[in-house]
Amino acid sequence: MTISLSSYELELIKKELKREPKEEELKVIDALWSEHCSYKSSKVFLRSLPSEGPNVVMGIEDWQDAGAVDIGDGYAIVMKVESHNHPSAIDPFNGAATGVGGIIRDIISKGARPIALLDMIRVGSLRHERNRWLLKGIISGIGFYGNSIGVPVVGGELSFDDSYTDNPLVDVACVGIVRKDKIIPSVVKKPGLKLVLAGLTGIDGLGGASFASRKLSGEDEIGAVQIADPFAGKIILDVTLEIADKVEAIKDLGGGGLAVAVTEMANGLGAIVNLDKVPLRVKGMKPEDIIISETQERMLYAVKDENVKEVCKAFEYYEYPCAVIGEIIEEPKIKFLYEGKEVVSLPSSLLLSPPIYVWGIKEDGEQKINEKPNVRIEDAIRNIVTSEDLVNKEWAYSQFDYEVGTSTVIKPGEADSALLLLPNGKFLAIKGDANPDLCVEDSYECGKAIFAEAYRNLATVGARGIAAVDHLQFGDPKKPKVYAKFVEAIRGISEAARFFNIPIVGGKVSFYNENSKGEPIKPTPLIVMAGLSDKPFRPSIEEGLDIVLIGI
Amino acid sequence: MIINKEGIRDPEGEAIKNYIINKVTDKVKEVKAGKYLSFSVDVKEESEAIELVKKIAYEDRLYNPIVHRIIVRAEKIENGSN
Amino acid sequence: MIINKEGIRDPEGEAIKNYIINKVTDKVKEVKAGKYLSFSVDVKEESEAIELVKKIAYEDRLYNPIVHRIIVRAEKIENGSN
Amino acid sequence: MKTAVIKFPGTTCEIDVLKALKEAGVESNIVGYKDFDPDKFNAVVIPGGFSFGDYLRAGSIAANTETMKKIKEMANEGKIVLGICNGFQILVESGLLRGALLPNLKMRFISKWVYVKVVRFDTAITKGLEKKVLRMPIAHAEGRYYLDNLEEAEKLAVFKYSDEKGNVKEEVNPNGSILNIAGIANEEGNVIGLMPHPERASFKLTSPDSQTDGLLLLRGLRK
Ligand SMILES: Nc1ncnc2c1ncn2[C@@H]1O[C@H](COP(=O)(O)OP(=O)(O)O)[C@@H](O)[C@H]1O
Repeated sequence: MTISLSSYELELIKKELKREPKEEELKVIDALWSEHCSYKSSKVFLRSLPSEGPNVVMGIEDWQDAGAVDIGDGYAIVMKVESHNHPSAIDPFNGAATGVGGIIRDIISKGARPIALLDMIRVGSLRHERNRWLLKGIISGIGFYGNSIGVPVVGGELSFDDSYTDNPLVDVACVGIVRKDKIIPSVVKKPGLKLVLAGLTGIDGLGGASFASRKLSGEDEIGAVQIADPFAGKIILDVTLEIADKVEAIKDLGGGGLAVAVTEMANGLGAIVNLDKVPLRVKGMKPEDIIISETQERMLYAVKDENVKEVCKAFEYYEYPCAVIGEIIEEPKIKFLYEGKEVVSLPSSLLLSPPIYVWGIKEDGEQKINEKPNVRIEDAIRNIVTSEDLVNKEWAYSQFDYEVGTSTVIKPGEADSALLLLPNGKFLAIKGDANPDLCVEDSYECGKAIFAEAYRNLATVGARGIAAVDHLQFGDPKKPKVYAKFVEAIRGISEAARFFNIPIVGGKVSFYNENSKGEPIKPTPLIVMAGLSDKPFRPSIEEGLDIVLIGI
Repeated sequence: MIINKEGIRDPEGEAIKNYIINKVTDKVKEVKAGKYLSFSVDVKEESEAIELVKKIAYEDRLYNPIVHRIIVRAEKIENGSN
Repeated sequence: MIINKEGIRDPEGEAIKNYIINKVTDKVKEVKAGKYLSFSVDVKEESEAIELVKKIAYEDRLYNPIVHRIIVRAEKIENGSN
Repeated sequence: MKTAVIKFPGTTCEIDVLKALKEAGVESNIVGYKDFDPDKFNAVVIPGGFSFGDYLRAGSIAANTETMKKIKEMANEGKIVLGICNGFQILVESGLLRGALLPNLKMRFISKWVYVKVVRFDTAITKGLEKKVLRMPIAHAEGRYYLDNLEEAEKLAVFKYSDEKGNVKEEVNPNGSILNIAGIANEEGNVIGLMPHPERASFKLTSPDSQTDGLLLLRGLRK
């Protein structure tokens, strides 16, 4: 496995530590400082997004967790968006499926019950065999996980562009519901809590975080393959919601495995983890592999001593592994022990404060296209109606169980946004939107446009937007033209969010999306917006209705 | 036969072992689940059949070489081999 | 190996044949898809392994006798057989 | 006496079924599969989902549990056993109902609203039913009912995929089941399994045409 730390970063580490880091320690730092986990190339700009508002119950802590918004009557919704682009490029079925698993664990780690999923898929043209293979795998993977775990996939996007040929975009979003006073944090506030880990650790997904933070190399990426096990995911979901009352903090194990989960959960405090206590799937794993393995379907809980038994008992019922692996400590150090020896001992502060980068920016010198293209109207219409983007998407959404939960009022294919009945009797609208073609030309306008589009889509089912999450997907941030698009898109999104007065309660950044020739994908920022309505709405189209067009 | 490579987990095999087999015997050490495809091929030699099936499996992506490995075996039947 | 009995449609095998294989060769006459389960069994003799696996397969309904038939084969490995 | 709604690991529809049973006026409880005491109930519903991940085959691992042995006893005593979707698959895998549920002919998961024609009125949930054609959603990957004896299948059939008017024809068969079968019951009519989800057709707000055909069936469990 390769380490992605730069020589500058290595120097920095030595200076901080005043010693040479051990091999194992380097891997831990590499995971925490990966772009995927640390947002080192994006943080500065992300801070400009408006994330506050009177209805925000839980804002974004370091852009890691799902945000929560008040929806009245004692309830809050929790929402989050994620992508699984690189894993889906090498194994579309498992890549997409584990993406769903990951986003669901983000929601349940807040103690919320997931009630709806969206999937936004972008692949190259279906004229190519390989893209058809990718799309088939992606859709069935999403269905496999979403259906098995019992969360309805209620909407999404499916579109095609050859810039995604080697690097499909697989974005999934999830909304959950929770009693406002029962939201569980991901971080602890005091030492002494026990660290409880559920699930087996294996050698799959070794080095995934750093894999997602660099270009696809095309070589054997076997370590990065993660197999989806929705059955285990369902046990994690059921048990987590059952024991939510008995734990102080919950953290999903995602990119960077235990290294990242433990460090972020300690949040500046320290932790001791005894690697011998970690339940393993395969014998003879090396300690550093246990630390950074990204095996799916694991969860970390911070638990008071007196509740540990009850937490593990709940997992035992399902014959699911659960173990106390360590403890939160006062001393601000993250320590991993193996066979009595300390293999890692690093200051929390070092791990939590990677260098922050602002890369060079170069505006696209090319002329923006302002003149009207000269196309015959007949050709234009033919092109539009035969476009892969606009065909009926039933093939995709009929593979998803969109009815489970018996709350889906407006189903896929019925309107521009899904509508769900909430436990407080209100209705939740949700939709995701992107517009890569516009972003290529003007990513600032695009940022504004996609926000407005999401807002309009909610309006078509009678709902008013209340919160959004964003997902920013670009090529290599060190390329000035790519980075310029990124910065401009954020500016556009920020401005629109302020204009509509809708807080951005979470998000995600995915860089290094390129094809095999090293060309970036079209810039693809994406907005997922949730809205509320007091009344149900059902479109009904009959003969004799007038058509009204608003706008110029 | 298409199965997951060594080291890549196999949740189906694990579940069959844990929830069915372990309840009746402790002699089974591992269960692996995979896909079985049998091809009736109209060729003379077994080796030829194996070559053809391997080629199809690889070129037409009957499996994903990053995740799976395949086992190809041939057997003569009346008018072909599998 | 668990496969459908003769006469019961196997859409997966059919699809693989019609949409994938037939495009590249006409030598493949039939494709059948099924499930492959491999058991590492801790017993001395191959025949014993086969008996055990057959018994498990039948008693614990690893297959449904109404629609499936099974093929069981054994092979010695270092410390067990499959 | 009450109805038990069994939750296996991987079951996903237990809460929906409970909600719908309430709506239908049936007293019921969700019961974890290890905690099930058959003497406390006079009916049991096995809801949909993916019990044990549906590994091996849909319903096959759940069919092997102690819980199913208890349910078999209940069935023998004449108590009502209803399997919905995965529940139907479990009933078939455990031998409580005859036949098999094979992967859909289209080889993929299919989620859509369908019509079914009721063809037997001597079962616990179709007794006295006035409406003959019901609308309910299906959502499954392994729902192709198969039995090697057509005559027997015809006798067991309770629901058949049909069009809106009740015509049973090949074009409306979503999964390739023999005789368009969507659900069957044993001869006595106390063990019933069906692929469509009545609990998802039990609420006005979430049914496409505000019909609640599912409730008509679930009311059969009211005692
Ligand atoms: N990948 C997908 N998964 C689930 N639903 C989808 C997907 N793609 C599209 N849909 C649904 O299909 C319908 C039509 O989609 P689309 O034509 O893309 O509409 P829009 O232009 O409003 O995004 C919508 O209800 C949308 O939610």
